[in-house]
Amino acid sequence: MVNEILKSSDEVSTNQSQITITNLYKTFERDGKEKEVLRDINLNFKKGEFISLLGPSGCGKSTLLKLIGGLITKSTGSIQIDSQEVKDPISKVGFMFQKAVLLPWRTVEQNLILPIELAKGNIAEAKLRIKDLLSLVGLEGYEHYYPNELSGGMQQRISLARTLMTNPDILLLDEPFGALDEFTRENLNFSLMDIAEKSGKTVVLVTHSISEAVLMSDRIIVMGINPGHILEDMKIDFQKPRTDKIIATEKYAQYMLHIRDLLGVGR
Amino acid sequence: MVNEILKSSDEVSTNQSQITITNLYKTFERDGKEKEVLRDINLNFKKGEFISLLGPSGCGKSTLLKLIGGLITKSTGSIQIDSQEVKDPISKVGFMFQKAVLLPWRTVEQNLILPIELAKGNIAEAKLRIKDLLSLVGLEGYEHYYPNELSGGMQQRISLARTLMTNPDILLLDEPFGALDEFTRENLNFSLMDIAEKSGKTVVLVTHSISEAVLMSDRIIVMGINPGHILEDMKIDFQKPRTDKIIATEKYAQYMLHIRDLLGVGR
Amino acid sequence: GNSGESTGQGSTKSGDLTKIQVILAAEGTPMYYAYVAKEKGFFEAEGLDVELVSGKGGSYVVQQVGAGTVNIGITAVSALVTAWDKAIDIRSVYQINVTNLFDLIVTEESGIKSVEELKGKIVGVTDLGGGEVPMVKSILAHAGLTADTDVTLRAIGSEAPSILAAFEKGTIDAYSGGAHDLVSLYGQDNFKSTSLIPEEFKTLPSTGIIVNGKYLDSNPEVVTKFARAIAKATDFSINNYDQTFEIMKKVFPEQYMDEKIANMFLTTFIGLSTPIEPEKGYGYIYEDAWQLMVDQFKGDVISNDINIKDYLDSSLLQEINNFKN
Amino acid sequence: MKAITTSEQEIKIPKPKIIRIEYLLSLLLLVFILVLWEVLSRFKIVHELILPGPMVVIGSMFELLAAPFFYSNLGVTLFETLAGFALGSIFSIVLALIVVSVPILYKVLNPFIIILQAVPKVALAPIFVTWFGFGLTAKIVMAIAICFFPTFINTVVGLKSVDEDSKLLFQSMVASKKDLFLKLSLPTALPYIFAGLKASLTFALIGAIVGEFMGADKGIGMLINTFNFQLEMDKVYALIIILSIIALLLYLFIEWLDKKIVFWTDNK
Amino acid sequence: MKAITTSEQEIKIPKPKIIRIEYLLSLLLLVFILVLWEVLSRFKIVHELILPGPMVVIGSMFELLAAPFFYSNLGVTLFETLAGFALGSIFSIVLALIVVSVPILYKVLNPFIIILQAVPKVALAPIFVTWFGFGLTAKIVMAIAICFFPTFINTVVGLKSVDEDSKLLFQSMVASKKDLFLKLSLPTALPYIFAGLKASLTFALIGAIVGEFMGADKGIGMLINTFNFQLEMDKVYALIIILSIIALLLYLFIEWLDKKIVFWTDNK
Ligand SMILES: Nc1ncnc2c1ncn2[C@@H]1O[C@H](COP(=O)(O)OP(=O)(O)OP(=O)(O)O)[C@@H](O)[C@H]1O
Ligand SMILES: Nc1ncnc2c1ncn2[C@@H]1O[C@H](COP(=O)(O)OP(=O)(O)OP(=O)(O)O)[C@@H](O)[C@H]1O
Ligand SMILES: [Mg+2]
Ligand SMILES: [Mg+2]
Repeated sequence: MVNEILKSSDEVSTNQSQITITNLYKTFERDGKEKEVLRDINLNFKKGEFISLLGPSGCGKSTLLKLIGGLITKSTGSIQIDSQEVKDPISKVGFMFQKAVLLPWRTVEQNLILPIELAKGNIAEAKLRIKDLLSLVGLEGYEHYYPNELSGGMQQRISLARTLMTNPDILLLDEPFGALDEFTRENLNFSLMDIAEKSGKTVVLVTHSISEAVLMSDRIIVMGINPGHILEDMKIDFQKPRTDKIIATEKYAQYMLHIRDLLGVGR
Repeated sequence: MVNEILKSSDEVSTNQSQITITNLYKTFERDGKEKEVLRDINLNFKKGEFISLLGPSGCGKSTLLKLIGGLITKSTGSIQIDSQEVKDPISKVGFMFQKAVLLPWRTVEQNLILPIELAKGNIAEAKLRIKDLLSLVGLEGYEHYYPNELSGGMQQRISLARTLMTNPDILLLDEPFGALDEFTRENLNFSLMDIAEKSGKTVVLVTHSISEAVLMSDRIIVMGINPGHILEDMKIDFQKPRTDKIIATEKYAQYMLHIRDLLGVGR
Repeated sequence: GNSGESTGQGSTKSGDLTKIQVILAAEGTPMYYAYVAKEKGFFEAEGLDVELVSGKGGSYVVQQVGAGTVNIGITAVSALVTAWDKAIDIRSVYQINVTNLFDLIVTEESGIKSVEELKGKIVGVTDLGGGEVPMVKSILAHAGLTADTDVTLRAIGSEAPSILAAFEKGTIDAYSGGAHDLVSLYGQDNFKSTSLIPEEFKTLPSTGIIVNGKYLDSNPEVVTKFARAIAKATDFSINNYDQTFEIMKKVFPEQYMDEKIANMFLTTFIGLSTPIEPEKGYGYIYEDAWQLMVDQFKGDVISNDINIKDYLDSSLLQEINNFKN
Repeated sequence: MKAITTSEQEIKIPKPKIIRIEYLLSLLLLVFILVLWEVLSRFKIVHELILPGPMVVIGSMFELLAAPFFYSNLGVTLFETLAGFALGSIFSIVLALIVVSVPILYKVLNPFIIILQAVPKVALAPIFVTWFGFGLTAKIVMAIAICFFPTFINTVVGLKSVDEDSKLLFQSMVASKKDLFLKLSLPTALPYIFAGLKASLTFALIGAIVGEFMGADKGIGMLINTFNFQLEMDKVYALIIILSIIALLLYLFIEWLDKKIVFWTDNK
Repeated sequence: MKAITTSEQEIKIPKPKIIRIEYLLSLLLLVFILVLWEVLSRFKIVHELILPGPMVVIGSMFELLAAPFFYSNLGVTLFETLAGFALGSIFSIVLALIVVSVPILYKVLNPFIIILQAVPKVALAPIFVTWFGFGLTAKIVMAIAICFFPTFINTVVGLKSVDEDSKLLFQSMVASKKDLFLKLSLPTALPYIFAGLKASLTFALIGAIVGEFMGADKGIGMLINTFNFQLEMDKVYALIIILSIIALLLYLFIEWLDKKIVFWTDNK
């Protein structure tokens, strides 16, 4: 069913680079002082890849994601999506934030329609897809609820569904389930993995959780702080579809300990 | 140093039961309807044990903790601490919440003094211990800061130090670091483990994180919902002091998968 | 009250009527003649469509007429003196009340019979900046007393309950204010007062029709017509009390809810506007009394020399009184 | 519509304790006050000119309510209040919109706003009467002046309180400036605007009354003045009670409207 | 003390752009308004009895500021305002404390509070003058009446806004009722109380002025009335400007006090 709603624009996921970041620097000005937040970032994300950005608070993960999404402007360097330099937000990129930010005065349905309205798209046609999207995130029948009638986890599911409404090729997710408790979060993570895998979307996920990153990603970009830079670009090599059985593997433990070591967690 | 500040009241941690819960039931009334929240809880916690309560949201973990702390009254059954039935909060129990709840109009020092003030204790003497407690939680020199000048993690450390001010035998911790990011949380967890181990305090910790519970606890009480009940009382058998090297062990993976299975997490 | 819209009959032929706005210092009974003139159609008969607007106090009327936003007003004339002092060209063409609108009273039980006896006493006034203060000072001076040293002036407002309360509490021994304010006191069964005002102060001008100077020079006939209607209405009311009562009751139901009080008010104000010397006609301007008033204000409120001849205009009076036949 | 019905249902189920004891006690207190008041006045402990008894006042209230002139005067006061409120609210909201969307304007006007806000508006009553005469205009202007700022300030704050995340979301969905305003900023500001309107409406009534005190041909304020002047204190008290009831009704009305329109803040 | 110095330092470092363009534009606008006003009055487009020119008004302002009688009147108005404010604030805070700590009292009084709050206090001015006479008392009572509710309501809300977690914490630390109140509820309510006081102070000034309008032998309101009567409009305008400056100063003072006392809400 996923494949019907979220058709991949290319038939096969090719191996070429979809997001290319070269010599990227980002500096913020505050109180007249310059602060370097990202230094010399070089990355290539392939179509269909599931990438996690992992690093301590303040290392610039959100900043990097916003740069890729065209929400803020870079200082120097280049960011290209499908060989086009990113200047402004583009519609083939979908963004999702830590908070669900649903509009409280709109029903679930009206919230889902919002991106179509803003893009002056075909609303009637979009409405037809709502039912399928809601069942995809496990909330069929909630069309006419208001956000404050839903739990935090349900709100995040709606937020995910809204991101999928425009069927973007690339999903940029900034700690999308960070505000939820661990059990709810893991369930949503598995839904997300399903959707990404089956529709062949490229996913860049910012997370604080090492186990989450290892469980879900094809690649993990481990970042350091002051200024934000890349510590290691790790390939996570498990077969798909993933199950939590990999927790019991030697490889999993090695990945975990290696990243903990890189980030200086535990003892 | 820990031993000097937080002297254990008994010299050796005995093996007898310190907290005894028998046939405990708890019902809340709301809108005229009775709602059973805890059903037939039976538990024995030994002095010096580190226990985690793990379970889905709403299963009554906080309710159970508040019952033990004497903050709310039970419906039927018995809760005894050191063979005394619990009726009101007692001073040998220290409580710590998810939020730091520091008083914003008091400096760190004044916040730490608060429990002594409220208990009409010797303030001058208490002040002498502040420096050591602050260095125990890694915040020496912050006596005269106000809470809003500290980060969330630092505030939680102060909250922990405050709980330790009265040197309670029993620590009841309700998701004490739940609001923090994972890296900060793990570091605080290790500090907490240190303190608990070295001072021989009994710790009851409510948490949502399976890995955290396995890493830290001597025992995990896995709870189910509707109404809250005990699914399993697990002994976690690693040597102390713990390090994160246990992540790489077969036993760790088995514990993880077993609890995930019990709670129905993942797939 | 219903000042503006109560005359339905005027609207049909308002095309040939001259529209004017007239501002009144008080509303209802104290200026009954204006409403009677309107209700009886006297304005219309003169070819005027008059809109009556009313406000609280003479200074607003003087202000508006002086500034030329409204050209004709009816007001207590004491407020005029300050305008004349500033050489603002407002002229008085018709003196309505010929007896003094101010009074100085004590309670009957106080036993005080003359102004001289007020030495060491407290006299209440509406407010210290008010128009009656120079009058009171002048009356006191006439009796050889000096305000502030021999007699204390205390502001207590013009509201009858406050005046009554002040007398009861002994806050004041005497009160000086507009007859307008005092009427409701007279109506109190358990309040008997004595007036101390000397004879020579009784002809002081109180209320008049005032006109913006420029307007008067260019539209004397409109002013004449208006004043004639007022004179006619005053005459009508003096002779037809019951009809006047009914007219006023229709226009100001709220002031006529209690008919006893209303009767007392209407009688008082009709009395106050009845000429002392009917042979001189309506609106007769007693220049000597005006001069006396200006002299009283001298030094206290006014600083410049005022030639009252510049501001008093009796030339229209003959035409104004030309309505009986 | 769901949210509203849910919350309405919640309101419809009060605790079924037949009649609540507090209400009984409140009623008792009311009765006690009335009796004390009646005794004070009946035994002339307080002069009837200072405080007429409650029976007399209630009698006058019905007498007034039966008189046709009362309604024409009430109409005038309500008209002044509502016209002042409507104009003041429209001005303030429109000006706030302009000022927020042109940042430089906001910065330039800000000192003036701070100063004008501090002006005690009632002190302007004499000036307004001078400028606008004794008709309705002066009272409406007074009402506008007195109720302009609460709504203006609240609208500005509301429009500026749109959170960064929502703005980023709209930006990421390539929203036009117009959509950002209509679909995000304005609805976000609505609860603030309503809070301002709530304060304004009562202020507008006060403005109209103060204006009428300064002199008027019609209106409840004029009636209070007239009856005070005629020493009919019972009617003065009756009018003040009626005025308070009107103020209460206006407030309840706008609160009801608030709940209906800004329904999503119900459950907060 | 640390928090205060930090935030003060932050305030002390404005952007070093020599003089900011907005201020210049604000000044320009002010000059433009003054020139327009002067032209309107100089060329008699508006009569000086309605609106005297700014030069004349500023002249009168200094004339007033040089006159000793001005200060005695200013003193009276300030005394009425501050006495009314102080008494009203003390009453309202004490009553709020009592009402919150005796829940049944709160429930019984609540209907009365809602109704009394709706009463347009300025309509009471004539009654207060009757009750309390023409002296200071009536104005102080007026100020009390008008500034009672903002502080009362805010104190109640503030005392009730103590969060459940903090209460649990105090409970778990075996706190006495007195400590719970003094060390938790009261400080938690302080920011709310101050917000109420801020609104009150301006209201108290309005109450005093309205009271003086109804008649007074001293005070700025009386001066306005007197000069208005004497057709000295320049002085009326000058007084209103002075009054506005006083209102602004009072507001800034209480805001400063707020920042000093409730320092911990600074960084919010
Ligand atoms: N608009 C801004 N102006 C100035 N500095 C900024 C701005 N946005 C972010 N920064 C700074 O850039 C750094 C990186 O911020 P960023 O939000 O990207 O971190 P992060 O890795 O997402 O952290 P977290 O895990 O806490 O979300 C921080 O030091 C932050 O203070
Ligand atoms: N004071 C109360 N009145 C009524 N019901 C309550 C009350 N406190 C808790 N409950 C109910 O009791 C149940 C258990 O609540 P509790 O807070 O103990 O759960 P929890 O396991 O701590 O959940 P979480 O992980 O979300 O903190 C919930 O259904 C809750 O709604
Ligand atoms: Mg971030
Ligand atoms: Mg809980």
